[in-house]
Amino acid sequence: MKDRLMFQNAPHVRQSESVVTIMSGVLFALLPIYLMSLFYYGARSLVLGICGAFFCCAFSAIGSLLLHEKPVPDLTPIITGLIIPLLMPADIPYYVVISACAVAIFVVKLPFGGTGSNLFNPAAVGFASVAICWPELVFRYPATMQAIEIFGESTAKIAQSPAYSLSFGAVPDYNVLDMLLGSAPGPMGATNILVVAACGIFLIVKKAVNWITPVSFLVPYALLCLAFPRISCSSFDALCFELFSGTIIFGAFFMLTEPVTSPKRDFGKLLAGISSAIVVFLFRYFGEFEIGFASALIVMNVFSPVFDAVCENILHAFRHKDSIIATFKSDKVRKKLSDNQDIKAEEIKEEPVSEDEQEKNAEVIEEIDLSEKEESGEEAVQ
Amino acid sequence: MIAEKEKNGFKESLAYIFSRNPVLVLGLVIGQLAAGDTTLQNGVALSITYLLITVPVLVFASVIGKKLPDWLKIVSYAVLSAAMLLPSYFICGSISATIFDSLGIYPSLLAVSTVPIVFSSKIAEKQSPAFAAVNGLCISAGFAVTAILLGAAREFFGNGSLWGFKIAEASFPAVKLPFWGFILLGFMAAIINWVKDLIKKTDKNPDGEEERV
Amino acid sequence: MTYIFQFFTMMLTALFVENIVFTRAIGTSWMFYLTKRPKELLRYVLLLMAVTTVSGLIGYPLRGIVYNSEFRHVLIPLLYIAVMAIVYLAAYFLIKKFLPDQFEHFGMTLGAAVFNCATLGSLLIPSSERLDLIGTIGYGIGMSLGFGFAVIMVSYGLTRLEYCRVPKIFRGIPIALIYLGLLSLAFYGLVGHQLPT
Amino acid sequence: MSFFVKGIFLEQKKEPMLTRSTLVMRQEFEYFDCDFPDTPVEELSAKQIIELARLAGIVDESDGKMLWEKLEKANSGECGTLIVDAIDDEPYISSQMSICIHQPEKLALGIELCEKALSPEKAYIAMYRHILDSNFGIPSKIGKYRVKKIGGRYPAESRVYRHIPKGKNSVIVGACAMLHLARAAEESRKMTSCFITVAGDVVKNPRNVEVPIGTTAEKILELCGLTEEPEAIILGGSMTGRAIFEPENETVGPTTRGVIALARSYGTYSYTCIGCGRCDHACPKALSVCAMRKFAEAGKLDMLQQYDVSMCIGCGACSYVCPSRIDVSATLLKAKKQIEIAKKEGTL
Repeated sequence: MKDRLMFQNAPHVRQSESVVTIMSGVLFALLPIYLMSLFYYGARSLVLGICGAFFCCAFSAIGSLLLHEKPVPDLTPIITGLIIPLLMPADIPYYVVISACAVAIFVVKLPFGGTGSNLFNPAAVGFASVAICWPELVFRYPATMQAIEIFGESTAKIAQSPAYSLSFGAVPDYNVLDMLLGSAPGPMGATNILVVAACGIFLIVKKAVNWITPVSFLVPYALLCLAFPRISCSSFDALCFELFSGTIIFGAFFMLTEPVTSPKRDFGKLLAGISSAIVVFLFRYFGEFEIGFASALIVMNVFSPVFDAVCENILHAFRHKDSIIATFKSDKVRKKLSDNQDIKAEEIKEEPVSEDEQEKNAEVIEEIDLSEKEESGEEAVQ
Repeated sequence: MIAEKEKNGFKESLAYIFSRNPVLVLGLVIGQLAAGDTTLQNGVALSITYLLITVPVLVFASVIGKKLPDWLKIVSYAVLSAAMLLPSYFICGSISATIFDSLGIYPSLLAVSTVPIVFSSKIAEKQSPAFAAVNGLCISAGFAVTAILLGAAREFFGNGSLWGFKIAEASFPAVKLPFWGFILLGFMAAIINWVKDLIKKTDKNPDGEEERV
Repeated sequence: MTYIFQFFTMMLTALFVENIVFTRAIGTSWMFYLTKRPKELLRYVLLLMAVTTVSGLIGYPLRGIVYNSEFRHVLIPLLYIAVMAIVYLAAYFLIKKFLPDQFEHFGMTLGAAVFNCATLGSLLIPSSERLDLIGTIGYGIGMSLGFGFAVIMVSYGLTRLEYCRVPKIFRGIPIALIYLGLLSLAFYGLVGHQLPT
Repeated sequence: MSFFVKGIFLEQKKEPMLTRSTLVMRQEFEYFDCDFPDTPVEELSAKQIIELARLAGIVDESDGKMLWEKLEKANSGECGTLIVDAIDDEPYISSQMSICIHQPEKLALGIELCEKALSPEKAYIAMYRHILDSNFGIPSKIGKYRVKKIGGRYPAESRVYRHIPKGKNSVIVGACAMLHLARAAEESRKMTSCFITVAGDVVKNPRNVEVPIGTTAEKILELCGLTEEPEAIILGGSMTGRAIFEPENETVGPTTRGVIALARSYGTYSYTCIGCGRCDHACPKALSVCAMRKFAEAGKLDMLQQYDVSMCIGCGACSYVCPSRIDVSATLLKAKKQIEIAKKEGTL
């Protein structure tokens, strides 16, 4: 019996949910999107996905070999590699996908320390870098319902995407139902709004993704689009076109919610969602091309520690509520007294007392919990 | 005694070429390289300009710098380095007539970079003129190595050519944008760190364990 | 009214679209210097703004003389450096006379703060783009605000990098450069895709 | 908005232990002599009760202090509330609750004695009632004392302190100590045994046992039987106890609450923190756990102090929820100790 005993630290029961289950949930949610693009564009979309996933894994393995680190079994490169092709048209050449994967792994992930340390969303940076390099390939979308050759030069018919027409203020010639079902041309995975939204809701139900992030992004974005429409048609249609074109819905569920680069607390997530809605809107409204979402995401990733710091400061004030109130009160007392008495004598008398009070309060806080809101709520439950 | 000190000093100033590279290790003239150094020709032109600015300013600082009043020092260095743009304009013009047009404002920004302004007043004033000249040469050599390597790499990947001659088809035109300049410089700096690590390992403790964090 | 509108358009353009650090790649060494000293940032941005405004005002009538010269690539920077020298000397003696305790504090770094790439760059760009007077000043103010903005963004990232498991060979300058590159990539998304030819 | 959400939902796994009665290990009882053997229990004075607790050597199992010292301290001033702690909020552990369910009369007698000693304004029993485990009935009254059900999420013990009216001398005593006090008054028995939960997924016959103090963990496990060899044996609660290697040498004391044998240790995990922020939401003290773990790894003690690491109560909620199975709680407790040392040395 003795030989088998192992050392382990304090909580001896652990949650059954682990990184692997969360990540496989995301993988599982990406599958239906690939099936839809298989239906619209033929087998090439699947091959693109496999290519992206394979090369991301291979690049991260090579990277960990170069840095003399122990390779870790990790699902995040697969997710990155699967998300990148979904942002691109179905007839994209393979080398574009591979170089996006290379940028995502070699520039964004490895130098910063691999999974868990990357400061930027790898898929967003990979996509943005190739979109800047080959815009004529990345933003030329084929028409739907045609099988595209798996290898070689694509001869697919090209169609104008709704996001492109919106960018110069024209009304897209598709109706809302087309856009919901995904028969409008656009990025391979981001056009099937219904499927994408269903997969996102699946992720939320599975708790792989916090519901606050997509909601706090989509609602303010929709409000902004209603307030400042780019095209002249009925406001409902304009809203639908704005929301369903480009990668807004897909990004809200799959890219904005990446755990590493987003704020930690729910309140921080709310702030980040609202501000990224504003930044995405500005980038799409004034920016010259359709990579607005990806580049706005990169800019917002910089500020996620700021939102964390805001939350921490609020909570810090709450934790030290009693001592803060005590110092405030003692200040008031001092002021009242100093009005009446000689100021200099007052200062000498009062300061040690107030310090004592602070110390006492600090001791009290150790024992007594802080938030009264919570307490009243719980007593109601009981 | 003094000679020995100078000898050590020479060794130190040689380090500016590699292990104390002004761009990759000290992080000095990054912006001009990242934005301006998009082809091999541009790299060469920038290196020549940098050489022509750095050496005279450092020598000038070590010869006359101490005798000038405080308020005149930096002004004189800045004006001198801006004046040195003129000879470099003629020399670089012989490479290609339009090179200064393609470089835009970046060669003139070299005139107010850290080495001619800060380095001269803080370090070069305390050195002998010959030593200051060697220092300047080594710094500009370190700059030139970086600029030429970066320019060649960006021209090759961006246009598939070298010194204007087409040699390959492959093209990745975004490499010429400033952000790829930053990223490539970052990777070059990482390579320098890696080589330094290797040298340290083989030199001092061949089987000593590296600390891991 | 149109002048005010033009001024603000130019300022916002310089602040975001043509950010001095992210899209023009100017003043990086000063930026890294300032990320370690956040207290000096506000003073430096104000100084940058003052120097660009005053030098822009002085330099604007003079630059017409050298615009069409064959050696304009040399003469324009020389002109602006001369103007900056005048501004520097004026500031030097004014501070020394009227604010002696401030002079002890940063009188020595004043020279390095006036003569650097950020100041010269924010003077040269409007002149090479041939902006008018209002545009020049708006551009200069936007540039200096954009510089402060860039310093704040980069310093957030650098403090965050302290807690990342950055591989040993990437620590220090390399990771800072890669970080800067990725940020400037994001700003290119706003500018569009003007590839250099 | 879970800005203030604290704690975690835990599967309690108390079922077989609570429905079965307490198993008493064979032992010889020790008795003490006292000056007031003939006085009926109802007529004991406050001082006599405290003396009883001293003679019987009763240790409060909830904090490890001597019961008579606590009573004397509380008796010196005006006593506000008497709270009997029967909160078993950790999974498996149910020794206090099983006393409440299976030996209510004795417990009520003990509380009565204690109330007489302190004469508080009110007295109640606090029990943890998990939302998911509603099968077993928690009595609403034990004797004449109200049972206050503490609901909600895992670290419930610290939440009891909230019900104390501020500014009055209140005392919290353990349920097992009350039982021992009743025994001391009725039978003049010394406290020689302790109540322990034996549980875990490899224990054949999981139940609450009463064993003499000083019994080894091996013997206790033999008493209940093992179905297969365990990989981890834990002395104490499943959230805060410690893993032991030598079950034949480790003995149980008056504050030990359980012996748990698990088939699999959770093992080491090669994943790093992915920054999901679940630990931040789990923390009952609303600390920024995720950031503090990074500071602790970088050795930034000043930042840790600024983020109030000293408020960590070591409940282990953060480690429980971590999907990467990082020992967050252990890291933070270590950092807390480091800060205490640094403060003593004056380096911080």
